Amino acid sequence: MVIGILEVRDLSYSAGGKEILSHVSFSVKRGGFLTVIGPNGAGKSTLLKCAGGLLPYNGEVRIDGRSVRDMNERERAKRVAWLHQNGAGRMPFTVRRFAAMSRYPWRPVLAGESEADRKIVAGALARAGVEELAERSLLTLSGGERQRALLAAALAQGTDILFLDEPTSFLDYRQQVEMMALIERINAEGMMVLMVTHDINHALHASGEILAIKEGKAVWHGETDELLSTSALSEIFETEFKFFSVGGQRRPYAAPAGFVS
Amino acid sequence: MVIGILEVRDLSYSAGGKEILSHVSFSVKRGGFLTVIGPNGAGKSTLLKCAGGLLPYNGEVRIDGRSVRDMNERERAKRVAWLHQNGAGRMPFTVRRFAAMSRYPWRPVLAGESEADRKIVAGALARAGVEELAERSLLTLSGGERQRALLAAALAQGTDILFLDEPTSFLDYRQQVEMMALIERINAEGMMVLMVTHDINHALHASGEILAIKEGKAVWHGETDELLSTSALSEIFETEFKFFSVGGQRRPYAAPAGFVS
Amino acid sequence: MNKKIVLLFIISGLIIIAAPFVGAHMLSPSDILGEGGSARILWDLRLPRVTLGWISGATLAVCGLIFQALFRNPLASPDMLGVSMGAAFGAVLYIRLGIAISVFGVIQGISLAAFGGAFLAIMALYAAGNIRRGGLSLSSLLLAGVALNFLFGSVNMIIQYSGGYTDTFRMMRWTMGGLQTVGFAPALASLPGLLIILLVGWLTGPQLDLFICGEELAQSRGVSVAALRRLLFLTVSFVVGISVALCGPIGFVGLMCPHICRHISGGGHRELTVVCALFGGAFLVACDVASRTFWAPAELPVGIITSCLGSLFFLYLLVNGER
Amino acid sequence: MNKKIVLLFIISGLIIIAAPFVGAHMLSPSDILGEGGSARILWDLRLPRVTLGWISGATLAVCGLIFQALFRNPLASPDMLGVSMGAAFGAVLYIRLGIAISVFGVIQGISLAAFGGAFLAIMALYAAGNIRRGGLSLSSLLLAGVALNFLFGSVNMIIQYSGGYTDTFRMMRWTMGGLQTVGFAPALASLPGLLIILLVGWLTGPQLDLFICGEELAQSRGVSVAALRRLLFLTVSFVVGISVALCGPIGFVGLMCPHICRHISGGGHRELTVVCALFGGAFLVACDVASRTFWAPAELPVGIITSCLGSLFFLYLLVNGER
Amino acid sequence: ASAQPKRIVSLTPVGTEILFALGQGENIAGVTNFCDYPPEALKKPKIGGYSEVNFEALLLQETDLLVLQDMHRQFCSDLERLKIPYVIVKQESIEDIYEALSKLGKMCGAERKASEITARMKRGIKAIEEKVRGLPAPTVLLCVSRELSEKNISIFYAAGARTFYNEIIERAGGKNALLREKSGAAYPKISQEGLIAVDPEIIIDLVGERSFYHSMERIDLDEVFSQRYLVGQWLSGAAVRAVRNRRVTVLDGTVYLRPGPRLPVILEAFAKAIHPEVKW
Ligand code: B12
Ligand SMILES: Nc1ncnc2c1ncn2[C@@H]1O[C@H](COP(=O)(O)OP(=O)(O)OP(=O)(O)O)[C@@H](O)[C@H]1O
Ligand SMILES: Nc1ncnc2c1ncn2[C@@H]1O[C@H](COP(=O)(O)OP(=O)(O)OP(=O)(O)O)[C@@H](O)[C@H]1O
Ligand SMILES: [Mg+2]
Ligand SMILES: [Mg+2]
Repeated sequence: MVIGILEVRDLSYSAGGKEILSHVSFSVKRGGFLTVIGPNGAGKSTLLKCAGGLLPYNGEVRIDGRSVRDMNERERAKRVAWLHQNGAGRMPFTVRRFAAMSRYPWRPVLAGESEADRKIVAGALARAGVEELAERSLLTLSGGERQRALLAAALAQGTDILFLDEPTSFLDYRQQVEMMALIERINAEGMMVLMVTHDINHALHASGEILAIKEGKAVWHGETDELLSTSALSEIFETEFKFFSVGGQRRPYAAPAGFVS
Repeated sequence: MVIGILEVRDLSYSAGGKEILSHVSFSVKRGGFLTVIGPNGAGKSTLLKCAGGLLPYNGEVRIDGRSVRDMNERERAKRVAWLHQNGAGRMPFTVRRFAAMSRYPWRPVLAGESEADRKIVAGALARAGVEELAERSLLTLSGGERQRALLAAALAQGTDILFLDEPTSFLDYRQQVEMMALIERINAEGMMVLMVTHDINHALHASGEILAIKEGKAVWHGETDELLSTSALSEIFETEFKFFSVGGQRRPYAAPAGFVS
Repeated sequence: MNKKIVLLFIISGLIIIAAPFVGAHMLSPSDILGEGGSARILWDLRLPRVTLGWISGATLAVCGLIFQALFRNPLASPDMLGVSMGAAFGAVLYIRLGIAISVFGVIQGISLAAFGGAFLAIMALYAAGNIRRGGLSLSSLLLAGVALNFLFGSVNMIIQYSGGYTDTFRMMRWTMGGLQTVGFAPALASLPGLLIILLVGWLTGPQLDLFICGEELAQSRGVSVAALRRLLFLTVSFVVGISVALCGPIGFVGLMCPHICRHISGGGHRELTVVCALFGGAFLVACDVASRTFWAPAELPVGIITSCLGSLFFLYLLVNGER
Repeated sequence: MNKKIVLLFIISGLIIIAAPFVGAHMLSPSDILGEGGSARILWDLRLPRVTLGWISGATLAVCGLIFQALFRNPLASPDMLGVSMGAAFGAVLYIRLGIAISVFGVIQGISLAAFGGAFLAIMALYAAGNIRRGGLSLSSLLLAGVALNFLFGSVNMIIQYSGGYTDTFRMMRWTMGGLQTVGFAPALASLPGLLIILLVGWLTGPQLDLFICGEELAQSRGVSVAALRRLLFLTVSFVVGISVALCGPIGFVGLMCPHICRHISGGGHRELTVVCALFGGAFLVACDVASRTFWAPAELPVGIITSCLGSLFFLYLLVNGER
Repeated sequence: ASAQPKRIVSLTPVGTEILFALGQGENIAGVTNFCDYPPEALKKPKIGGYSEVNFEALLLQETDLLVLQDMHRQFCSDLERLKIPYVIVKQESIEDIYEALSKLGKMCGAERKASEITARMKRGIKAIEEKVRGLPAPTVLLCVSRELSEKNISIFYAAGARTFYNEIIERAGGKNALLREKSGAAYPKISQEGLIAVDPEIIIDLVGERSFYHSMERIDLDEVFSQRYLVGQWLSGAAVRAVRNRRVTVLDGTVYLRPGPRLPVILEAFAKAIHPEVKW
C-alpha cells in the first residue's frame, strides 16, 4: 500500500461573497491522525471538502507532493475516502452493494465487479464489523449501524487517506465508543485519518494532532497533549472547560464547565 | 398561568408490526423537569410524541386529569409546546413571523395577529434571547441561532408544558451550555419540561428526574441524584461510565469510560 | 410587502376596468350608457366575459397555491393531478351519451357532468391513497395523480374518437377551454366557487403556513392535519370542478401563478391567497383580451396565451428573481 | 433479481417475435419466406413497425430513467421538461416555414428540425440554469423545464393556428405521434440513438447509482459530477430529439416506464438500463399492436394506448406494490 | 312573417353555396375563410374560420340571419340570448341538404327558387342512379383527407358509415368498405395496415384544392396535383384489390368536399369511378 502525505498550504475559500476559510495551513504525515475542532459554522466541513478537492479552493493542497487540483475525481478517489456529515440521503441499496459501489474509481469504465473487488469489499465489511448486515438495505438500519456501514463503504474504497466529518453524530454512547475504537484501529493499521468532530473528547481520545479553526482561521495547531496544557480550548469554544485527570490514564477528560456546577 | 400536571399510565405504541413502546408509566409534577434518556432507537422520540398526542397510543395520558386523547389539537397546543428533533425543514419565514405562527391555537379562526399576540411574541423572543434575529429569515441562521429561534417560537405558544427532543443536537459547546441554561431558566420560571436527550450530562445538569428507556421499556425512573448512586447508567447504555466529582458541586460529570483511557 | 399588494390591487383593478373596452372592436366609455351594437357588445359580451375570466383566474390560482402547499411539491396542481382531466372526462362523456339535464335553468347539464368528473378523479386519488395499508406517501400520491391524469386523458381521447362528427367537434372545442360567454349566468355560477376557496384560503392560511414547515410541527401547534388535508383536498377539487365545468380546462394558471406570486410576495398563505386571487384574475383577463384581439376575428384559445406569456414571465422571474 | 431480468428478456423477446404476426390481418410463420400479399405486409409494414416501436420504447424509457436520476425527481422526464415539446416545435416550425433539407437522403428534414428543436429546448434550460449567478437549484431547474414545456407547447399551437388548411392536418398528425411507417428507414435512423443511450446508461450506471445517493458522495467516490450532468443532459436530449423526430411525441413511456421498472427490479442503474430497455421496448410494441388491432381497420394513436394501459398498470403497482 | 334578412352571415361553405344559389348573394354580409364557391363568395368579408362563432363580430355586422352547421349547435342558447336569428344547415345526408334548401328558401323568401333547385338536384341524381341500377356493387374506400407530400401514404381519414358520403357511395352503385367498421368514428383514421384489412375493390381519394395546400418542400404544385403522382402514391402502397386492378380515382377540387347544391357532381364523379364499365 502506498503511504501518503497530505499538505495544505494557505488554503482559502469564499462563497456567497463571504470568506469562509482564510489561509489555513497544516500537514499530516503518513498514517497520522489529525482532528479538526471548532465551533459551529467555523468552516470545519468546508476545510475538509477543500482538502479533498470537492470545492474549488485557493491556495495549495498536495497529496504526496501532487496538487489535488491537478488530479481528476477518479485519481482523488483512489487516495481519499470519505464519511460525509449528512450521509442521510435516500440510498436504496444493500450494505454490500453500497460498499461495492465504492470500488468505482478502480474499475475500468465498462467493467463490472471483479473477484478482487469482491474480496476487498468483504474485507472492508469485516473490518467495520458489518458482515452480518451485508444484505440489509441501508434504509432499514439504525443510526449506529448505518454509520458503520458507511464507514465500511469508505474502507472498501481502498485508499490510504480517510476523511471523516462528524462520524459520531446521531450515535448513542456505546456506539460512539465503538465507532471511535474502530477508527483508532483503522488508523493503527496505517490509514491516515483527517477527522472533523465537535466532541472534543473524541479528539483527545484518538488523535495525535489537533487543528482548531474559528471563523475560518486556524487558531490553534499542535500535538493533542499540548492542547491540554494551555487555555486554548476555552478560547476556541468561548466557554470554560474543566479537565478531569484519571489516575494512570494518558489524557484527561474535558467537560464544559457550564455542566459541571 | 395554569399549572399543569402530566400523567402517563401504561403507554404502549406499535408501528410496522413492532411494539415500539410498551407499558411505560410516569408522571411529572407542576413545574417539574423530567429527562428521558436511552440508546438510539429506544423509543424516546416516540414516547414524547405519544405523550403529546401526536401519535395514537394505547394506554392513558392525562394533563390535569384530562385525557390527551379527548383533547383536540388546539386544546393540546394550548397546553404543550414542542421543540422537535428534526426542525430542519424548509421554513421560509422570519423568526418573528415563525414565532407569531405559534399563536395559532389561541386565535379565533378568522382573526389575525392581535396586540396581545404581538406582546407575547416579543416576550418570547426576549426570553430566548433572539430579539436581534427577529427579522432574519430562518433559512439564513446558524445551527445554534436556529435552535434558539425555534425555542422562542415554542415559548410564544404560551403553554405551561414544554416538550424538547434533543434540543442540543448540532450545537457546539458554548451553544450547548447556553441552550441548557436557557431551558433551566424557563423551567425555573414555572414551565414544566419534558426533555429527550442523548447527552447524559445535560440531563444530570438540569433535570430533577430521569426516565431511562431501552427497547421501548422503562428501565429506570427516579431522582437524578439516585441515578448516580447505582450502576444503572452503564446498564442503560451498555457501556462503562466514569464519574468525576468536582469539589463543592452538586453532581458529578459522567463520561463513557471508553474515552477515558 | 403590503405595498406590493396595494400595487397589485391597483394593477388588477385597472386591468378589469380597461379590459371590457379592448378588443378587435374598441369601445369607448360612452358606450356604457349608450344603446345599439357597441353597448350590447359591452353589456352582453365583454363585461360577462371579463367577470368570468377574473373569477376563473383567481379561483385556479388560489387552488394551485393550496395544492402546492398540501403536497409540498412545486409541480402539484389541480391540472397535474387529474382533476381537470376528470372534469373533461365528465363533459366528454356527457356529450357522447347525449344526456340532457339542467338544474334551475342556469347551470347546464354539461357543467354538472364536468363537475361530477372532477369529483370522480379526486375520489379515485383519495381511494388510491387509502386502499393500501398504511397509506401512500405524498410522493406516491403525486405520482398516482399524474397517472390518473394520463388515464383520464387517454379515455377522453377514445371517447372523442368514437363519437360522431358533430360530437367530436364539440368535445374538442370543450377540451380547449375558453371564456366566451353571453350574459352573466356562468360568472354568477362560478362566483360561489371563488368565494368558497377565498374563504378557505383565508381561514386555513395560518394552518398552511404551519403545514409547510412540517406535518408534526403543524400538529403540535394545534392544526388538525388529517382534517385540514381532507378539507382542502375536497374543496379544491370541488371548486376546480366548477371552474373547469364552466370554462373548460385552462392550462397553466393553477400551476404557475402560485410560483409567480411567491416570487412577488413571499410571506404567509393568507397574504398569498389574496395575491394569487388578484394576480390570477388579472392575468387571465389580460390573456383573454390578447386572445380575442390578437388574431381577430379568429380567436386563440386563452390557454395558449396564458401558457405562452405566463411561462416567459416565470422564466424571467426564475432567472432574475431575488432568491 | 437476475431471474426477473431473464424472465423480462424472454417476455420481451416473445412479444417482439409475436407482434409482427398479429393485427387485423393475422399472418402465419410461413409468410416469412412466402411471396405475395402476406409476405409484403410482414416485410414492408409489420417488421419495420415493430422494430421502430421497440427501439423507440426502449430509448424513451431509458432516457426517462436517466432524467429521473439526474434531477432526483420522480416527475422529471424528457416529456415534462420540454424536450419533446421542443422537438415538436422544430417539426412544426419546419412545416410552417416550408424549409426543405435532407441529409444522406435517409434522414428527412423534418427529423433534423425536430432534433434541432429538442436541442434548442435543452440549451434554453441549460442557459436558464447558468445565466443566474450561482446557478439554479435542481428544483428551480425542474420548474424552468416545465415552464419551457408550456412555452413550446403554446408556441406550437400558435404556429398551428396560423397555418393554412393542409398544414394543420400535417402538424396535428405529427404532434399526436405514431409508428406507422413503410420500410426500415426510420427504424434504422433511430437505432443509433438507442445504441448511444444504452451505451451511456451502461457506462454511467455506476456513476448514477452514486449520484442518487448525493452529489458530494458521488464526487468523493470519483464521479465527475459536472461532466456527468453535462454528458447526460446532452445525450438524453439528443436521443429524445431523434426519437420524437421520427415518431412524434409518444406520451407516458418516458415518465412511467422507469417507475414501473423500479418496482420490477430495484437495484442499480446498469440493471435498470437493461430492464427499462427491455420493458419499454416490449411495452410500446404491445401497445402498438393493440392500437392497430383493437379497432381495426381504424387506428388509435399509440400514445393513447400507452397512457391508458400504462397508467392502469402503474396505479396497480402503486397500490399493491411491495414497498 | 318578419322582413327578409338583409345581413346574412354564413359559417358553412355549403350554406354559402346554397345562399348564392338562392340568389341571396346581395344579402350576404360575411362568410368563412374557406368559402370559395361561387367565386363571388371570395369577395365577401371574412368572419373567421368555421368552427368558431365570434359573437362580437356578429353583433357588429348587425347580423339578421346566421347560417350554421351541426357542430355549432352548442352556441344556440347563447345566440338566442343575444337575439341573433340563426338556422342550422345539417349536411349529414342528401335529405338534409334538401331540407336545408327549403329552410333557407323559406327564410329568404325564395321558396320557388329552392324547390326548383331541389327538383333539378333530384333529376340529376335520379339520372345517375338509373345508370348504375342493378349493377353489382363493389366495395369502395373513400379517403377524405391525407398528407399529400409524404412519399408513402402512412395514414389517412376515410368516410365511415355515419356520413353523407356513405349514402352517395350507395347511390353511385357501390358499397362503403367501412360499413362495419368498429370504432364508431365518423371519419376513422386508417393506416396501410387497416387498408389491407379492408381490402377495397375501389379507392376514391378526395385531395381538396391546390390553393388550400401549403407544402413544406418547395415543390411544384403542378407536380403534386398531377394525377400521375397522386395515384402513384396509392399504387406503390399495399397491394389491395383496388391497387392490383388499378381502380384508384383521385378527385381534386373543393366541390367534392361540399355536400350542397352541387351534390350531383359528386355523385357522378363517384359513379364514374365505381362503374367505369357504364357508358357516361
Ligand atoms: C372529415 C373531415 C371533413 C369531411 C366531413 C366534414 C363534415 N361532416 O362537415 C368533409 C370531407 C366533408 C370536410 C369538408 C370540409 N372541411 Co374538413 N375535415 C375533416 C377532417 C379530416 C376530420 C374531421 C374529424 O372527423 N375530426 C374529428 C377527429 C376524430 O379528430 P382527429 O383530428 O382525428 O383527432 C382527435 C382525437 O379524436 C384524437 N384522435 C385522433 N385519432 C384518433 C384515433 C383514435 C382511435 C382515438 C381514440 C383518438 C384519436 O386526437 C385528436 C385530438 O383530440 C378534419 C381534419 C382533422 N384533422 O380534424 C378536417 C377539417 C375539420 N376540415 C376543414 C375544412 C377547412 C373543411 C372544408 C372547409 C374544406 C374546404 N376547403 O372545402 C370543408 C367544409 C365542409 C362543410 N361542412 O362545409 C378544417 C377546418 C379548419 C378550421 N378549424 O377552421 C379541418 C380541421 C382540416 C384542417 N386541418 O384544415 N371535412
Ligand atoms: N455555499 C455557501 N454559501 C454561503 N455560505 C456558506 C456556503 N457553504 C458554507 N457556508 C457558510 O460557511 C460557514 C462554514 O460552514 P461549515 O459547514 O464548514 O461549518 P462547520 O464548521 O462544519 O459547522 P458545523 O459544526 O455546524 O458542521 C457557515 O457559516 C456556513 O453557513
Ligand atoms: N412508523 C414506524 N414504523 C416502524 N418503525 C418505527 C416507526 N416509527 C419509529 N419506528 C422505530 O421505533 C424505534 C424507536 O424510534 P424513536 O425515534 O422513538 O427512537 P429514539 O429513541 O428517539 O432514537 P434516537 O436517539 O435515534 O432519536 C426505532 O427503531 C424506529 O426505527
Ligand atoms: Mg460541519
Ligand atoms: Mg429521537
